[in-house]
Amino acid sequence: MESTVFAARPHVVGTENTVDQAPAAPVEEILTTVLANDSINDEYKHLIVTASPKALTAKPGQFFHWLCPSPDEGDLWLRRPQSIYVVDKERQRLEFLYKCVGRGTNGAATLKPGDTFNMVGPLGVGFSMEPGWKNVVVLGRGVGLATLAPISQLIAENGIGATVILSARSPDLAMSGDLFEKAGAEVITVTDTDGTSAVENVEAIIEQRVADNRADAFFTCGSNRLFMLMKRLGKKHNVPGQVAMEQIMACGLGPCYVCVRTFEIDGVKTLKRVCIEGPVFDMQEAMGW
Amino acid sequence: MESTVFAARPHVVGTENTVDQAPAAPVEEILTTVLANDSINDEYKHLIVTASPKALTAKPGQFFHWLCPSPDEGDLWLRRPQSIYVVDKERQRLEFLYKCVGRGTNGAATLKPGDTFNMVGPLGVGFSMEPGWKNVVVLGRGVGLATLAPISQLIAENGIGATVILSARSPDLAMSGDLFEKAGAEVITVTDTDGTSAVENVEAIIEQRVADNRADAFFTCGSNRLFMLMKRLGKKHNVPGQVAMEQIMACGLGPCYVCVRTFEIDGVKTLKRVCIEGPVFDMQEAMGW
Amino acid sequence: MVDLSVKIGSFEMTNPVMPASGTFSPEMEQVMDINRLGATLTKTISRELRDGNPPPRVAEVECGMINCIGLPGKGIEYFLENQIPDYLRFSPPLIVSITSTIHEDFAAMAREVTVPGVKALEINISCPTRDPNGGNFALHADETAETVRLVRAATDLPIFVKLSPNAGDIVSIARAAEEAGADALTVANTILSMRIDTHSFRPSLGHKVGGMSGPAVKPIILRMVYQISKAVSIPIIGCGGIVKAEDVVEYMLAGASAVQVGYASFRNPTAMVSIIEDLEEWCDKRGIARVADLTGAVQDDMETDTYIAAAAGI
Amino acid sequence: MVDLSVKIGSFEMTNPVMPASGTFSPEMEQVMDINRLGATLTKTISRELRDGNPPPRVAEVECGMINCIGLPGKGIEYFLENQIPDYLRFSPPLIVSITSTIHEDFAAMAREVTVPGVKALEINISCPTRDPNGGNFALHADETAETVRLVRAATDLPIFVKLSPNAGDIVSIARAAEEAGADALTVANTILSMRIDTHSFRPSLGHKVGGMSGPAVKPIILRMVYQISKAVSIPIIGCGGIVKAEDVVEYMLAGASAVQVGYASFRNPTAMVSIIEDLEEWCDKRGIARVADLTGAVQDDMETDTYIAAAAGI
Ligand SMILES: Cc1cc2nc3c(=O)[nH]c(=O)nc-3n(C[C@H](O)[C@H](O)[C@H](O)COP(=O)(O)OP(=O)(O)OC[C@H]3O[C@@H](n4cnc5c(N)ncnc54)[C@H](O)[C@@H]3O)c2cc1C
Ligand SMILES: Cc1cc2nc3c(=O)[nH]c(=O)nc-3n(C[C@H](O)[C@H](O)[C@H](O)COP(=O)(O)OP(=O)(O)OC[C@H]3O[C@@H](n4cnc5c(N)ncnc54)[C@H](O)[C@@H]3O)c2cc1C
Ligand SMILES: Cc1cc2nc3c(=O)[nH]c(=O)nc-3n(C[C@H](O)[C@H](O)[C@H](O)COP(=O)(O)O)c2cc1C
Ligand SMILES: Cc1cc2nc3c(=O)[nH]c(=O)nc-3n(C[C@H](O)[C@H](O)[C@H](O)COP(=O)(O)O)c2cc1C
Ligand code: FES
Ligand code: FES
Repeated sequence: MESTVFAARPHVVGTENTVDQAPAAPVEEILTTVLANDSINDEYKHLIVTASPKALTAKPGQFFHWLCPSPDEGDLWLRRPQSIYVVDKERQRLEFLYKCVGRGTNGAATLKPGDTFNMVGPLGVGFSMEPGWKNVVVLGRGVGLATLAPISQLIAENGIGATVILSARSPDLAMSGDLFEKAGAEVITVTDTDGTSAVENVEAIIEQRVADNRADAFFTCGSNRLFMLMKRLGKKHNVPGQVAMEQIMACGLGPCYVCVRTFEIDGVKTLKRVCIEGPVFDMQEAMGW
Repeated sequence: MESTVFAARPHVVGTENTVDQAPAAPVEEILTTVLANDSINDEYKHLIVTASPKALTAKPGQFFHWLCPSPDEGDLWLRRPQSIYVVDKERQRLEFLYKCVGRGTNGAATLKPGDTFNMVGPLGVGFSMEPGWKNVVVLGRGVGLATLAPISQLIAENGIGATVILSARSPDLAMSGDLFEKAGAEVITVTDTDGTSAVENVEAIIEQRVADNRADAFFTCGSNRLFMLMKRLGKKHNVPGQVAMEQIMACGLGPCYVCVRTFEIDGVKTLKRVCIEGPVFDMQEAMGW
Repeated sequence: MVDLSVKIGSFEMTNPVMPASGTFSPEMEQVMDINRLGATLTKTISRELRDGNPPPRVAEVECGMINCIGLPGKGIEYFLENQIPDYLRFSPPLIVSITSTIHEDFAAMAREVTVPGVKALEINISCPTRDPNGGNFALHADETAETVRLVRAATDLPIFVKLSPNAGDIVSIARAAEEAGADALTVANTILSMRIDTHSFRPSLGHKVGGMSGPAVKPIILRMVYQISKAVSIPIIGCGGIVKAEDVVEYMLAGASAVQVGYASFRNPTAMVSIIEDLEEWCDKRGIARVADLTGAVQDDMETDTYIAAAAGI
Repeated sequence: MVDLSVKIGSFEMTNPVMPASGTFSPEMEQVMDINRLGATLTKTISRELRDGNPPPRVAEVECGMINCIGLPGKGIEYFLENQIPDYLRFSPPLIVSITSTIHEDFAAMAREVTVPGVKALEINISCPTRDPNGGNFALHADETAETVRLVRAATDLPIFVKLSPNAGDIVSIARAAEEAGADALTVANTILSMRIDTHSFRPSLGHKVGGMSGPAVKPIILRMVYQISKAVSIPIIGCGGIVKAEDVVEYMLAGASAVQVGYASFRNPTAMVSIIEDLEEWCDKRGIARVADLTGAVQDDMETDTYIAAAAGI
């Protein structure tokens, strides 16, 4: 019998007889095993998978490229990027928080414990903390909360204080708070339900932190409106910032130029690739989306 | 979410909310449930599935068109024809005997009890017994033994005697003998191993039946060489005959003209479609393959 | 209540779904209710008895199939006498597909099949599985125009011209057909393709090459429908790779007034009926009262500045 | 021991697998051992800095993808200074892909990129995602010939001409390229295609249309390789939908001397290495000592009589 669709023996780590062909390469295609894939609210699922040593080198803000199973009878051929939520080095696990929006993510939602799940990673440039930063402000909304979550690992490791503003439609969608609280951060949840998520309110909170000298850097993801706010405040107060961006992808590795976003550097517009030059970018250079 | 490949609700009998759109139509697409799918020797598997009332109207020599699962990562889009081996009206089951030769059949081989299996049928023109026939000779080889097997049901129902010659490479490949024996037929197994399958030997057996007036009709399937022999003897002794033929198919229903075979009628060559004008044809008109 | 009816010029259908030529016959009543269809359409008829190409006549490929049937048929006389009455047992309006390798004969055939019960003609000038240069007029604008002009003069029936995706500039062929008097364009026939069996080293088809159909060709044909709908004002019938209701929607958005389904029926013999029902449900959910309103409704006023588009939401 | 080496004219490769232009960069070293490849091939270079088309730049379709990247790049100067050295860190011979909308500039670019380390040029006259009529010379035999003639005069490097599957008669374009001095033909670029989002009613691509690649196009491109190999005597590089070793075999049987892989690397980033290893194993099992022997080895002496073929075994 002839295999009809794929290379019979892709160099996927986790398959039988896999020889790591490029041990020096930082990225690999791995077959993970699903440990859990539970709904945490109406929109999001929490995936936990086993990880290879290379996968465990993933840094906050980096992402993995998922080969999602099909939710219907058709194959999915392109991968879907998902940023890392938790890197659990101790238990050798990766965790993701994802929203079911289309075919890929709805396919991922069908995964059950024990299933194998193919992903490529870790990919991209993640968040970074500069020596000297004592307190940072983290602002996220929606799916951005998943991407920002591993910043909690960064601040814990670096002994940095943080104000974390979680914006959400309703309290049950304000995810990742627990991770930040465990890392010692002050977590403020603002919601549409009680009106606290209004830009003015969020602006006031951030201004207060700047006034209190507790804003050495800004981090944001998930809402263009909030990004614009933080960019403005960062510019106003000269606070450096980082933003994690999204774009539709193909290769995830740099060659294809599918995932470009517009940036403005010294007044000159330029395109950068989210997959390899990001997904985390300088907040003042990013143009929003 | 949008389904990407197939009609979201095909009118497949066995799916939820199925309304039979064409109750008068003799053929339907059904989701069967696999009850068993065991290897009976190195090459053949025996599939037993649940059947709908329409499927149970299948006659000997008719076939079903299987939508095989994929044995590799690629979809199978065309169906594969498989003739009916046993129609078990009492237990409402269909049985098939199939050889694993390519992607479709190797895909079918992956089916496990409890799996659903989509097939269309019953299709085509089967074997028929004419009133007045008292004794017939059945000659088959290889996969043809599966196709000929339900003749055992026909002879039992019609109280007809039969000599059944099963030709095979080795004794373990001589399938269907039990079914014919139960139907009261005389079963003669000839094999390559002991040399009894040689044409001369088979010819002698048939000639003997003709001489004994125990050959009112001939039936064959599965070997061009044996078909040629029977056709010659049929012509010589003026014995009517039926042969079940194969051809690669697409629609299985008549419109596409993929499955044509050559026939000669009164010296004029013509093409006939195996799926709807056969698969069982007049032995003297068929040209072999 | 969704109004599924559509018109291809003066040709009226209760819904936009009809079979593609060569993939349908009254024999489908074995498995389906043919009266559910928007129209019926015959296998392409030639004047003479034709055997077609040597088997194997089909090869499975990723997301589709290649066929090299080669337009077999019993000829026009047999067709008029036996097959037309067979089709007329069903209520949907009947379209007859004809072909020839000679322009004048095309017109003569059109005249001969203009008989009671036949409601439109499909002019197949695009079959890639016939002999090379055997009436594949749709590869050339002038040949296309000539055929259509002569056929136009020979019949009052609506003429649907079936184009070839193998043409380099299908838009110019479409324009030529329109100018010569076509009432609608069927876009399109199959794409010339090949498979080689890596076990036997032989072409998988008896004719070596054949025409590909199925979902694999949909993005190509859809692009052609879109391009052509910008260039002509006659209706378009989309055909290629339709296997579900959303595919019908996609073709209609691109500019098609109706669609043809071939391949899908091989996989699911009642696919056309399912697609019609799903289409109704799709429109219903979307609050679309008339499916005909989908025709050409694509919103294609895209941002053309790359910097602006690359700063926009996904 | 299988000899996997092949030659494209004077261009030697240790195995027949190289990346397709625009789907590969030295950045792939993040995940693979680039030195395993038969050759490296750059993204197509333009003279000027180009932004490319507005996003979204990719749309997933059944068995493939459509892209509308639009040949972005930092221009030839940046390329010569920064990118060539980056490619030359790896051992496989380097092919540089260039494009222009002006024949003379094409030649000038060829001259400029004829620098040490560059072992061959691929002349991209076939990108369907640039501006309309923007250098898509491969749609016309005369434009193809003119480009190749001028480039031929400008460099001594082997010239591989990348053809367009959107041409109506690709064989005549192939002949024109050969006569004008091409050393090999890359068959082929992507097929112009479209997808419309049935939720938003908008084209799925920012450029509305784009080029399809992936397994969906393989049967079409394979047919072109087969046709062209019968018509020209220069080597062919097969490109389109290769995702496994058997696909390489199929292309070589049809007449290709080497192949390019694009899409497969998006799905499995080490696909090319897997394909090379599987190809070796495939040849080994088959007792094929030299993979180069597969080129053109298709057995296509088919029975042409339908009655005889329809009486033959399957
Ligand atoms: C670096 C990066 C990290 C991400 N991390 C997360 C995460 O942690 N959790 C999470 O829920 N989502 C994350 N996303 C978004 C996630 O990739 C998309 O939701 C997913 O690809 C949609 O795939 P789909 O097949 O389900 O949807 P599709 O059916 O393909 O599309 C549904 C919608 O999602 C949009 N979409 C498609 N691809 C992308 C994409 N690559 N990025 C953003 N939107 C897309 C489509 O335009 C459409 O609006 C991330 C995206 C990027 C680029
Ligand atoms: C009416 C009919 C009844 C049949 N009944 C049986 C049966 O009871 N048991 C059984 O084992 N087989 C039967 N066959 C043969 C069976 O259909 C093929 O073995 C099967 O289609 C091969 O599919 P595949 O995908 O496994 O092989 P492929 O990979 O498609 O091909 C493998 C080999 O099988 C041949 N083949 C492909 N399609 C067909 C076909 N439709 N008919 C014959 N050969 C084909 C190919 O040419 C090739 O040589 C029957 C065929 C017909 C036409
Ligand atoms: C088996 C087969 C036979 C065909 N015969 C004809 C034909 O006789 N006349 C014609 O115009 N098109 C013919 N076609 C092309 C179809 O009408 C249609 O254009 C093509 O299959 C694309 O649609 P699909 O992807 O839905 O199958 C045939 C296609 C197939 C698969
Ligand atoms: C994202 C992407 C970018 C491409 N860019 C180029 C390019 O710059 N130059 C070129 O000649 N072809 C380009 N192509 C076409 C490929 O080189 C190749 O011809 C095509 O993808 C078919 O091969 P595949 O099916 O293996 O992907 C591109 C294809 C893709 C998918
Ligand atoms: S996805 Fe290919 S470059 Fe980013
Ligand atoms: S398989 Fe279509 S006519 Fe027989």
